[in-house]
Parts: sequence; structure tokens; C-alpha cells
Amino acid sequence: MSLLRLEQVSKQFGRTRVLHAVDLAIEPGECHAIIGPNGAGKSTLFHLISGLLRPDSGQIAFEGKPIHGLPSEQIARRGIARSFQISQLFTRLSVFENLRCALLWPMGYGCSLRHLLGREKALNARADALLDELGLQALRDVPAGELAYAAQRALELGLAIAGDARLILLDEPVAGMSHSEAAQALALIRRVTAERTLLLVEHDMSVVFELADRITVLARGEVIATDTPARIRTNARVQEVYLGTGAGGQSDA
Amino acid sequence: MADALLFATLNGLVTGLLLFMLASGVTLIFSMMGVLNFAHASFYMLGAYFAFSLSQHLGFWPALLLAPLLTGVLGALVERYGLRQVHRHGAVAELVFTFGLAFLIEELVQLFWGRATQDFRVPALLDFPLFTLFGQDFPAWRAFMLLLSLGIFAGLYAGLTRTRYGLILRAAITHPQTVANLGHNVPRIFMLAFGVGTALAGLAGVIAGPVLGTWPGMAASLGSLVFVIVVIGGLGSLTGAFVAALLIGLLQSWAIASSVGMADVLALLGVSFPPDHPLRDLWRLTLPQVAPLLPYVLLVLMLLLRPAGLAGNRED
Amino acid sequence: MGSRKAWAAAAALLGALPLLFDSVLSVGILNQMLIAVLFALSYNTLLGQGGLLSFGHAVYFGLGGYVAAHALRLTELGSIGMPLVLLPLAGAAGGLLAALLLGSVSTRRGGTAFTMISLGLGELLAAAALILVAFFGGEAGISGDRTAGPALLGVNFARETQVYYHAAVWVFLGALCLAAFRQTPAGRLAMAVRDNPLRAQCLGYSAARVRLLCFLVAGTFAGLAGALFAIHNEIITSQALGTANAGQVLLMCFLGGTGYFLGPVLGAVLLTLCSALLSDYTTLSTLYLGLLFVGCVMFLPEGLGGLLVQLHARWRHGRLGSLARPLARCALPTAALLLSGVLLLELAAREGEVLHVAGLALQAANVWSWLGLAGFGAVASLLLRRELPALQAAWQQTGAAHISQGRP
Amino acid sequence: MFRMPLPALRHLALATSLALGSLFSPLTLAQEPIRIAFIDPQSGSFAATGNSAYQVLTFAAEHYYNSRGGVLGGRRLEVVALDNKAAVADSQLQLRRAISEGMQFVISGQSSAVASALSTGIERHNERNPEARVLLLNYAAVDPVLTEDACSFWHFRFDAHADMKMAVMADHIAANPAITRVYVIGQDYSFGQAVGAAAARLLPARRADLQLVGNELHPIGQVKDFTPYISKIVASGANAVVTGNWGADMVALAHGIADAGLDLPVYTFYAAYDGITRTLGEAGRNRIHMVHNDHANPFPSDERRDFTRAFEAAHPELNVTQPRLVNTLMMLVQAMEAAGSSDPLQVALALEDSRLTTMTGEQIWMRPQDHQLFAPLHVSVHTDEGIEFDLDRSGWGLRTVHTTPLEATLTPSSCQMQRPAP
Repeated sequence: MSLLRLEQVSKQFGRTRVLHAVDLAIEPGECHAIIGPNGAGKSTLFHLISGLLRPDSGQIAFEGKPIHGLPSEQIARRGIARSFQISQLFTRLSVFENLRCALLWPMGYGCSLRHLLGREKALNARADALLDELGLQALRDVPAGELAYAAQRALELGLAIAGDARLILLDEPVAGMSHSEAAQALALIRRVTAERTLLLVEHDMSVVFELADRITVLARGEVIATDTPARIRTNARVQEVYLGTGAGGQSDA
Repeated sequence: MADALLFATLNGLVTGLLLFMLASGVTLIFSMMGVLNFAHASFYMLGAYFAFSLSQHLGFWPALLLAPLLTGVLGALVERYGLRQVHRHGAVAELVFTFGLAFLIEELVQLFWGRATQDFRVPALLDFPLFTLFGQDFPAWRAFMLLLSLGIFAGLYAGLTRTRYGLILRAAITHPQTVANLGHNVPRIFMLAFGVGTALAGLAGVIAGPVLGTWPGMAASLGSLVFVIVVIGGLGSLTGAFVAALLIGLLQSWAIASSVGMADVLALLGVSFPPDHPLRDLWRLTLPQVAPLLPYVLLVLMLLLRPAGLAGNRED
Repeated sequence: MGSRKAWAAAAALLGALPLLFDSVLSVGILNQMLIAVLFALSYNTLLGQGGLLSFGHAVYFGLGGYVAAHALRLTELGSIGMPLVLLPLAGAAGGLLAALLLGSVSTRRGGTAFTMISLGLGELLAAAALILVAFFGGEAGISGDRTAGPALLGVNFARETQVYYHAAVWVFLGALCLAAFRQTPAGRLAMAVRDNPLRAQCLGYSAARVRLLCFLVAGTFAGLAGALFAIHNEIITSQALGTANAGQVLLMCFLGGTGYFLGPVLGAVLLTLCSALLSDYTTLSTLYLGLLFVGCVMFLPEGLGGLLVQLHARWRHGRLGSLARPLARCALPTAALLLSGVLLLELAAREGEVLHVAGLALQAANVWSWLGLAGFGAVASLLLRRELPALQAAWQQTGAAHISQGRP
Repeated sequence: MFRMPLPALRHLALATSLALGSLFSPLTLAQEPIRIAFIDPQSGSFAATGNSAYQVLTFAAEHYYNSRGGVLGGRRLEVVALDNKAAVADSQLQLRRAISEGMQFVISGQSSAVASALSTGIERHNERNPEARVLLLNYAAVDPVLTEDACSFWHFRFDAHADMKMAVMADHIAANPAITRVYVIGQDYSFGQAVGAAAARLLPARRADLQLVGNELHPIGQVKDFTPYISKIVASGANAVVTGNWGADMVALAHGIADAGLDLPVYTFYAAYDGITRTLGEAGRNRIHMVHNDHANPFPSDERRDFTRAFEAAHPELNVTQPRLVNTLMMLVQAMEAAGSSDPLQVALALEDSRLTTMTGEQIWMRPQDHQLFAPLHVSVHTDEGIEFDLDRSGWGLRTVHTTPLEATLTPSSCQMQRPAP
């Protein structure tokens, strides 16, 4: 059974058709990348899966149960976490607080009024471990809004992987990073998502071809192909509608 | 009954259009700058007071022209030296700033003009009954208010759709970033919009001052109402504000003209209360009694049922 | 534990204050201060912690007060025998109930929508309070005798100081609870939702639920403060839930700084003192408060609390010294500018009176009085403009040093 | 306004010094002035009336007593204005200040909410602190309940309450056979509601063919445009309007009626002074009728004329708007002299059942049963003809057209007063 399955999902904004009859199946444990030119509908697809938007028609099922139409917090609780293309952080809270907030639900605290955060050793230890993992330990008490770009992206990624979500959606995790930063981030992604299923949107083709087990190509709101990286590289339709814009697909976006 | 309804409708229109003159300014400013100007009605008050003082020296008609100009200049200055400074601190600070400004303007007006209602009168030229119907005069001044507001609406509409500045304004409403990228001086456009918006409020004050009273409380009683209209109409929508302003003007007017009460409704349902029941105040309520509060009820209902407002597309 | 020491010091201060200021008036002012502090803290739970700007928070203060006043009255009439020390709980329950009823509709969305609903509900309730006489008691309000209930350990609350200590205990407990609330998962999530509701939702938290929870906490403690108000004054009228009261608490929080737990405390203390004492010197006290408010929003977005925190940080890093010189050079022109502004306003407020300042007789009818003051102010502002950049630069410099020390 | 001596010193003491707390303790020396706390709004929206009342009171104290050697064998009367911003909480605080500074008399009046708070506050204070009692002299708050169910031994009212005034108004209306249909409109709060209820009760009882054709309430200060209400008045076929409105609501209502060209008499309680008379101007001519206990045009007595002229010479921008303030002060001093002391209990006992001839030459009486003052009440009309004492320097003023003698204003009271043990 696929972990996530989209069937005939369509979405329009006014008269603009953004997604049309998209079918997609994500298998457990795989790293699945979605590529496509600007305006192909990649971000909209993520918003539909994570519940920030509702599909006009079609179905989305996670672990066999329909999730379309659920509010985003319900979807998150079922085990889908995501990152954003533009960092969405708790700007006035420290880096440590950001991560701790992300851990409250997965660790069963929810909106509790009975616990005092300072006394929850397990929670704090895990947040600190996460800090180490992200390489943000030195910036522990800096407000997230004051972080440099690369650190913000690292924290953004951290918020997505903090819980124990079974499916992680990453929206352009290395966009705007330098080569060395991107390499670090990549290693991190690989490390923390080793046991999990990953759905990725990325413009940087080197990243995509390095990480992805399978690739789906989206253009003008429609799925053109879903296949292994090797076969996508040679797919004639993909070449025609997509790779032409990316100059062989090897350059940075 | 028909006569009361006719007058209620006429009066509702006058009030509604007046409210729209204020609401249009708030909408314009909100669309451009994302600021809900709580102090907008205070500029309305300033318009009335400026016109009152000017008319004592220059006569009414020059004041009709000068007072809105003066108000607009003051508004532009407030934007330039006040709001722009606060903008950096975020939306809440901006809203709170205009809230404080409204308070401040009321205090200053009291300082300079005193606390009593001013003797601001309709100019002699228009101080006659236009027609008498069912024993009640319809003053010529009200007709003038009606015409002027319609004229302003038409002018605003034409200005926004036909002139170069209007086009830039409209573009800036929907795509402020793009307009800035095209090389337009967005801060100056903002200042201009704020000036025009407050000048409109000032004009509304000049024409309303003589009939609705020129007193330090005139802004407070109207300020929240204008806010309500802008929210009900849908934040940022001129058409929505127009419809909402007329709706509220007419609704209040009609509600006052009616004489329906809770007691009647309950009687229809066959329910009655003893006169010393704890809820006695509730079942004695009548529609005219609560008419001025209806906009707030409408606001709460609207935000619950259709949060974006009548014609709005912005969520926040 | 530094914070434990701070709480102990606060408790000691609360205990000592009425010994130092023991007249009926000073104890009365202290009492008002306590109530204002709790009210402002509850408001800042909403504004500073939850990011919810409300124009109708006085509703919960007022309703809590009314519940307490009714309990007081029923006790006086002998219908019930509620000890005074339990009344604040009744008020808190009233605030909670009202917040539950109204909050469930108003916290569905944050931002402007929330502010607008709070404004609408505030106006509605304030108007309804005058119309619905049975519960709100009309213009005369609801009054009761606080000494009527069963005495506690021989204390019958006839004396002001007894009422003060009673209020102090409750306010201390209330502040403790609100401080603790910031440390709970729910309280911390309120800050998260304030900063980024979208992200909070994608982490599995319902922003609306978190906001409601925050709102309920704020409403409960506003109700508690309202009950203390009713006990202190032995009467509550519809003014308590009016928009003026709601504006007052907003002013307190912004004055003190919404970003700090102690900010509203500072603002409440200052504002209570000002409004109690300022009106003795001038008829323009409300105008000055308005100017203070607008000035604070414009130039001190973090409030006085924020300023103090910044100063403290510079002091800790030994950088206050480099600020002293530019600060001193700005002080005189600033004082002169303020003085001329105040005198101009006072002059405008007094037709036909003579204002004696430093041997000069200023008069509203005299043009030279106006010109002289305006000129004085203009010179002061020119001087200030010359000196200000140095101060700003020094401030930035010392601040930057401080921040960079906080980072690796 | 530096109204009080040494405020700076006093408050520096409060704010900074710890030991100076004793400065607040009452001092009673033989030649110590008698300080009277005047707790009324001096700032904010209601300040105009409070300011002018304070000036009248101060002037009267100077004019009648201090310039003639003081009271009780040479003690000066000193009126201290304590700003309550028309708010209950601030009133309570100012009461505490008055108590702290040893003042024994409080004069207050604007807003029944404040009066009610002060009355209950003082009642409880006196009960708990018999050594430092305080007396409340209410010069203007007219909620009947203050001398009815909520009456207090320590509260004396020097104005006629709403029901008494409504009764006089009903007499006056009933005496005019041209009026058959009356429309009542008012602000939706205690006073407006009381006027409406009293009108509904009293008017039809006065004359069989007198009927109430409307009884409307509107939220206070919320109505932007009164025209819809005017339309209803027209539609009802009313030939007189009764309203308890005051302030901007009153002005707007009167202007609305004038603008609609209605030739109706309007019977009111608060349609003059502090700018309202000037603003009404022509719109109020022979239309606005007002019930009050003042009686100035034509001047009833030389004393009243002299006092008014002297006051207006000293305060060119003000009027003697509420001469009952002078009555209040005179009765207070008379009671002090009779008791031979400024002890509030003795003064209160002396005030009960006291009578006074006012500066207009009228007899007034303080009823002991409920501490309600009874005086002849007058109905005046807004006009510019035959006006010797105009208001707001406008040429317009109030001319007395009807007088109800003291005896006819007596109304029963439900007051069950708790009197202090002798």
C-alpha cells in the first residue's frame, strides 16, 4: 500500500488552473522528488497535501485513509510534517524554543497547562539533541528572527524533522544556499530521513538526482512522468517541456 | 407608515453616503498601506472644526474648500512623520498608534475649541426647506449633502479609473511591490493616499458638522462605526464599503422607524414574562431602542458567518 | 534560583508598602495599583504573549467585578454567606465564563479580525450595561458591604490596609499563575501562534484552540482583577466594562512594554500614579497621557520595560559609560523642549490667567508669550537635532556590541 | 491649574519620601480653614460643568463668607477641587484623599453613578471610622433612588430629583389645553428611563385627554442623526415632546426638530448653559422649556443681580449656571453656625429640617425624613426677549413662565434611613 496517494486532484484559483487531475503515489521509505518549471504547481501540491488548501476535486489518502478536507493540524498529527520554501519560524522565540515547540505534540504534551517546560528533562534533552544534530547549538538562545539565512534554513528543516512524522515534505530545502552549505544540509537530510519517507520539491537538479529514488515531473499543473532518475533523464517529453529551460538540468536553480 | 418609511429611506441614504465618504478613505488607506486607520473619524472632526473656525472669518463656502485641504495636509504630515516611523514596529503598533492619535486629537480639539457643541450653522444660502411632505420639512442642506457625496463618489471613481495617479493607486492597492519595482515613489504615493483619504474625511466633517453637531465626541461616536463598515464591506473593497455604508445607514434608519419589540415577538410565540422577571430588560427591548447598536451586531455576525466580508478577498 | 529570589523580593515589597505609605489615600492608590497590575498582566497575556490586540478586554474585568459585587450584595442581604476571601474566585469564574461564551466566537481568527470582534463586542456590552438594569444596576451600579461576610481570623476588612493585604495576596498569586502560564506548553504555544500561526498548524497545533486557551486565561484573571476592584470600591458600575477602561489597560501595557513580563507591571504602576496625581497640577492630564502614549508607540516600541532591559544589558557589559556623554548633551535640550511644549499647552488651556514661570508672567492674551515660548522650543529642538545623532550612534554601537557577545 | 496650595510638596512626599506619610493626617487647629472637597470632573469630556461649578462655589465662599470674616468665629472656607474625571474609581480615590487630608465635607453632583458611589462609600466609611466622619452634599445628581431606597443619613440632596421635576413639568403641560399628544424620548440609562416612566405615570393622570403617543429610548451618545426619530415624532401626530436628554444628544435633538420645521414645544431638564444655550440659539426660540430651580429672568431680587454681576465681572467667560450651589453652601454654613462646630454629625443634625431664604428671596426646606431639599420649581423658556441674565454671552437666556410653590413639590419617599446612634 502506498503511504500517500493522490487521485485526480485538481485545484483552481479563480480561472487559473493550477493542478489538473494529478495522480501520485508515494511508497513507504522512498525519497520522492517533484520537479518542474516555475508555476508548475509544486508548492500548491504541498499545500494541498498539508491541508493549507483544499482540493476542488479528487482524493488524497494517507496510510489508506482520506485526509483531504481535514484541517492542517489534523493532517500534521497523522504524521505528515513539512518545511516551507520561505522559512516559517517562530521569529521572536529562540532557536531552542522553536525546536521545543515542534516537539510538544509528538512527545504528548499538546496544549498542556499542567507541565512546566523547565522541568521536563526528556523534552529538553531531545530539543538539545536536535540542536546538535542541526549544528545550531551555538545559536541556541538567539531569536529565530535574527538568524542568518543559512541558519534559518537549517532551523526550518529542523522544525520539519523534529517530530516523528512518517512522511516529510521538504519545499526547496537548499534554495539560496552556497555549495558548502547545501552539501552540509544534504548530508543532514540524508541522515535524519534515513528511516522515513521523503517528498521533496527542489530546483537544484544535482540535489534531486543525488537524493531521489523516484522523480515526478510536473508541468502546467499536470503530471508528465513519474520514474527513476535515470529514466527521467532520458524521457523525451520531460526533455521537451522541462529540461529545455534548465539547460540540461545540471545547473543550479 | 408610508411617509415614515419614505423619510427613513431618505435619511438612511444621507447617513449611508456620509458614512461612505469616511469608509472610502479608510479603505483606500488600508488597501495601500495595510493600516486600519482608527483615527480617521478624528480627521472628520477636524474638518468640521476647521470649517467652523474658517467660516467665521471667510464665510462658509471658502471654508468648504479650505477645511478639507487643511485636514488633508495635516493627514499627510501625520503619515510622513508619525505613521512611517511606526511602520517599522509592525501592524499592531500601527493600529495602536492610530488609536492613540484618535484619543489625542479629541483632547486637542477640547483644548482649542472647548468641550461644548459649537454653533456651526448651515449657510444661509441653503438654509430653507426643500420640500414638505406629510408635515415634515426636508432641508435643502440634506439634499446638498446627498448630491455632494454622490459627486465625490463619482469623482473618486473617475479619478481611480481615468487618471494616471488613479491607475498607479489602483495598481499599488493590489500589487504594491510591482509598483515600487516600476520605479514609482511608493512612500510618496502612500503620503498622497493618506492625504486624500483624510481630506475626504475632512470634507465629510464640513458638510456633516452643521447638521449632526460639531462637538468633541463627534469622532468617537462615528469612529467605531466606520471601522465596522469597512470590515463588513470586506477589508480593502471600495464597492463593499459602499454597499455596507448604505446598508448600515438604511438599516439604522428603518429600525428606528419600526416599532417592533421583543415583547411583540414573544407574544407571537405565546411567551410572556412577569414584570419582575430577571430577564425583564431583555424582553422589553425594542428595535428602535437598539438601532444604533445594530451595526455591531451585524459586525459580529458577519465575522462569524463570512469572515472576508461582503466583497472582501483578504483574510487578514 | 534568581527568579525565586525575585518573587520573594516582590512579596516583601508588597508587604512593606502600606507600612511606608500609610495614609488612607496612599493605601487607596496602592490598592488601585495592585488591581491595575493584575489587569494589565492579564491583558498582556493576550497582547504580548498571544499577539491578540483587544479593544474589549474591560468586558471581562467588568463582568468579573459584577459577579463579585452581586455576591457581595447577596451576602449583605443575608441570602448567602460568602467569605470575602472567596469573592475573587467568583469574579475569576465570571471572567472565565464570559471569556468562554464570547471567546469561542472571537478567537477563531487572530489578527485584525480578532481586534474588530473585540471592538464590536466591547461596544455592545458597554451599551447593554446601561440598558439591562436588572443585572448591571443602571447608572448607580451594584454595591455591597465588604464587611458583611463572615470574618476570617477576626479580620472583617473594614480597614483599607486589610483590603490591601487581601488584594496583595491575590494579585501575587495571580501574577505567579500568569508567569507560570508562560512556562507551560500551552503558554509557550501561544507565543508560537503569535509569531507564526501557519507553522504552528503544520506542527499539529490548532491555532484557534491555542488562542482560545490564552483568551480564557486572560479573561479569568481579568475577572479576578475586576472582583478585587469591586471589593476595594464596594461598588461597580458600567464604567468598569467601558471602552475607556479597555483603552487604559492598552496604554499601561504599551507604556511598560508588551514584550516583557514585568512591562505591564511597570506601566500599571506608572499610569495609576499619573492619573491619581497629575490632575492636581493640570487640567490637561488626559492630554499628557495621550501624548505619552503616542510618543511611546512611536519612539519606544518596546516600552519603558524594553528601555530598561536595554540599559541593563549595556550596564552589564560595562558600556553605559560611553553613553553618558551624548546622553548628557541631549538631556538639556530635551528638557527645554518638553518644558516649552508643556507651557504652550498650559497657556492654551488658560484664557485670562497668568502663568508664572521663572520670574516671567506668561499670558494667553499676550502674543509675545506665545512667540517667546515657541522660539524657546525651536531653539531647543534645533540643539536636540544636532546632538541626537551622536546619541543614536552611541546607542547603536553599544547595542551591537552587546548582541554580538550573545552570539558565537 | 494650580488650584490647591502646595500640591507639589504633598505629592513629592507621597512619591518619594517614606517618613512624610504623617503629612496626610488630619490637622484641626482653631483657625484652620474649613476645607470642602469638591469632587467633580475637572478634566475630560464633562469638565466644563465641573469647572464652572467650582468657580461659582469658590466665588460664593469668598463673596459671602471669607470677605466678611469667615465662619465659626473667623475660619475661612476653602473649596478644594478634586478631579474625578466623572469616573467612579477616581471619585473613590478622591474621597480617600479628602479623608486623608481631614476634609469633612464633600460637595459633588455630576453623574448619579458617582453620587451613588460616594454616598455608599461615605456611609460605610463613617460607620467604620466614627472618629473621622464625612458629609456628602449632592448638588445635582437626580436619580430618585438616592433619597429613596438608597438614602443615607450622610447624604443631603440640594436639587429636585427627576420625579419631582417631572411632576412640575406634568403640571405645566396639563395647564396648556393645546397639548393633547405627548411624545417622550430619552437616553437609555437610569435618568432617561426614569423620565420616561414618570411621564407615562403622571401625564395621563393630570388630564384625561392627555395621552402618550410615543415613549422612545436611544443609546446614550450613540445616535449620529436624530432625523429618523423626528420622522417618528411627526408620524405620531404629537404636539409636545418631553426629553431627559443632555449634552450633544440634547442639542442634536433640538436642531433636528427645528430643521424639520416642527412647531412643537420641547420640555427638558438640561437644555442650557455651558455652550448649549448659544448653540441652540434660534432653533430653541420659545420651543425649549426647561424645569429647574433657578429663576433669573427677570431677576427676582437685587441680591441675585449683584451676585451675578460680580461673578461675571470676575469670570467673564462663565455664568452662574447653578445657583443651587450657593444655596448648598449657605445651608451648610447656616447649619455649622447653628451647631457651633464643623463636626459632620452635628452639622448633619442641624441641616435636617433647616430652612433658608435664598438670594432670590425664596424659601427652601431640607426634609429630615430623606434629606431631600424642597424649593419652588420653575419652568423657563429659551428666548432672547426680556432677558437680563443671558447665558454664554449669547443674548439668549431662560425666562420663567411657570412656578410651582414648595408645598406643591412635596412627594412621598420610601426612605428608611439608618440614623447613627446619638
